[in-house]
Amino acid sequence: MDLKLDHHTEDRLTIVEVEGEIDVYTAPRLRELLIDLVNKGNFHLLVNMEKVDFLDSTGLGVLVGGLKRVRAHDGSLELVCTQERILKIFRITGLTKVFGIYASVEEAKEAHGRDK
Amino acid sequence: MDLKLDHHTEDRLTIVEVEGEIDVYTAPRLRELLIDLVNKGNFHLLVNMEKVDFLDSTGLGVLVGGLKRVRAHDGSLELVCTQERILKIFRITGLTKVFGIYASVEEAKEAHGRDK
Amino acid sequence: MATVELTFSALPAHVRTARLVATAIARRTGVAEALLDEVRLAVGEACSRAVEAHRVHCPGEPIRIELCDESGRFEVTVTDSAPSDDLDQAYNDEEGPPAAVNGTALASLLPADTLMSGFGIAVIAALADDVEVYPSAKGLRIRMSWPAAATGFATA
Amino acid sequence: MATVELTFSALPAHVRTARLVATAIARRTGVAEALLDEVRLAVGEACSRAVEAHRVHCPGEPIRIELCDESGRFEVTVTDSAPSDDLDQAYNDEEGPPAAVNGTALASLLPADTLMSGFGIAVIAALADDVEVYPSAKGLRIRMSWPAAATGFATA
Ligand SMILES: Nc1ncnc2c1ncn2[C@@H]1O[C@H](COP(=O)(O)OP(=O)(O)O)[C@@H](O)[C@H]1O
Ligand SMILES: Nc1ncnc2c1ncn2[C@@H]1O[C@H](COP(=O)(O)OP(=O)(O)O)[C@@H](O)[C@H]1O
Repeated sequence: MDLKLDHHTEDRLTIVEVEGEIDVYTAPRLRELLIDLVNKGNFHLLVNMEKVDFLDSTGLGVLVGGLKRVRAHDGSLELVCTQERILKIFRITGLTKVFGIYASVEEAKEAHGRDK
Repeated sequence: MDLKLDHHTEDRLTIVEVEGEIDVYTAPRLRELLIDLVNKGNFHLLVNMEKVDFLDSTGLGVLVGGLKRVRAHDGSLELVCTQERILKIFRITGLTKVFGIYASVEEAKEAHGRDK
Repeated sequence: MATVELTFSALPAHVRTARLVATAIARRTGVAEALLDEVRLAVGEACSRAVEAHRVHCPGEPIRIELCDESGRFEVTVTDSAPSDDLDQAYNDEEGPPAAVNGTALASLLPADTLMSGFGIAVIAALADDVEVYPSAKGLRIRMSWPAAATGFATA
Repeated sequence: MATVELTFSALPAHVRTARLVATAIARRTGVAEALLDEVRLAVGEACSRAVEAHRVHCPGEPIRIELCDESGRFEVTVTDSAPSDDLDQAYNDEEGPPAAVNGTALASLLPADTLMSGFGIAVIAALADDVEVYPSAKGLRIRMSWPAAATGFATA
């Protein structure tokens, strides 16, 4: 139930794997990671939410914060998520319109490839 | 985590299958069952504790109460238990000396057969 | 008549405890399984909001959450002690409250990273079956409720 | 400094809530996995005892449990409001306290089915790393503690 974070870069796209609960308790760690990635010049981020059990508005805040940071560098922050309980939170808050949300890492990579 | 109770009689021995947590909340149901069995003339009881996740002193009280009832009819109340966390509670309270405790239903049935 | 009351200091870890308790009691009270996720999230939002507000304004004060079942409803009340005026102030220090949600323009309207309180309330409003918010000079009280089994706690 | 406090009415179901909270917080506070079973059982015993005592003497009064981490220990205090004298009285009404545990003679010494309070205290004493019992005219307070991680709650 704690947060596990992992990331790797494939062809200019940095995939961030998130597992566990993103809430007021763990969100600071995700924020640090996103800031760190951007500071190191990774401006195209794909956050895989498939193993996220719980997401609250603090977690949303961190994702939005990350989005703002990469946009300042003409970058992107997109999500992989098919879980209804998590999608619901993006829908409630209107954030489905703000984030690109894909059904799988592959789908996101393809879309990203086309954009380049 | 709630309590599931089941029982059947094989050759004068009534086997009570208990699953879940025996605590202050659920113990009354086990007590009722034991009283009911004794009232219906089942004086040799074997309580299978292998699927019990949690046992507290209220649960011990119910088992001791059952033992007193069957003894009033020259009966027996014995237990099947191999779980260390449950055995520990019998040990702490000195009740390992009060109850016959077996490693399996088969072992208990054999011992019971010899006693007859 | 609150049958369970939890008081905790303003630490993020305790929000998890509050979620855990609320979900467990909701289940026991007979709230439908399908609604338990909503209870967990809404209660978490209300408590996170309270913790963030306390950390800014009164880190030493405890936050209170009351849980009760009353005539077939599971009711949760979260009470904080952070003055509401200051909370508005905190918004102004950032980039204004994220009230209007309109598409891609949103991101720029949002407060930096933290204090998603406006979102929190939106989430609660969307998830709780019934919500009432009572702002006062002494703090905010959020009362939420969901349908539960008529018998509730008393069932043994 | 209690960092979490739970107050609940004298219902058996709430003992489960108390166990759940104590175990969750013990885990978070860094109590060793091997000790969590003991925390769950000891806290459950203390709360069951309090619930039984309240049901006999003061069913309307709430029971309080405080959980805190202080200098590397996880400490739990359960406070009831049932007068201790009456509790002795309750024993006398049954078959005397089950204090002496000596083999097969035990069963006949035990109170009928309920009020295994003497056992409860024995279990707590055996399981908690450190226990103190404070009887008073106003009720009983049981304080138990276990070793925890030095950093405790504050770690994020
Ligand atoms: N609905 C509930 N209300 C209060 N306590 C509960 C509830 N469900 C479980 N518990 C308690 O929490 C502890 C852990 O139970 P567990 O079976 O692990 O719960 P879960 O169903 O969440 O996995 C147990 O001691 C149990 O009695
Ligand atoms: N140690 C803890 N302290 C407080 N809350 C916890 C703790 N562990 C889990 N929780 C919270 O309880 C809820 C259920 O968590 P879960 O992962 O099901 O716990 P468990 O490990 O008992 O299965 C989650 O919202 C989680 O944040």
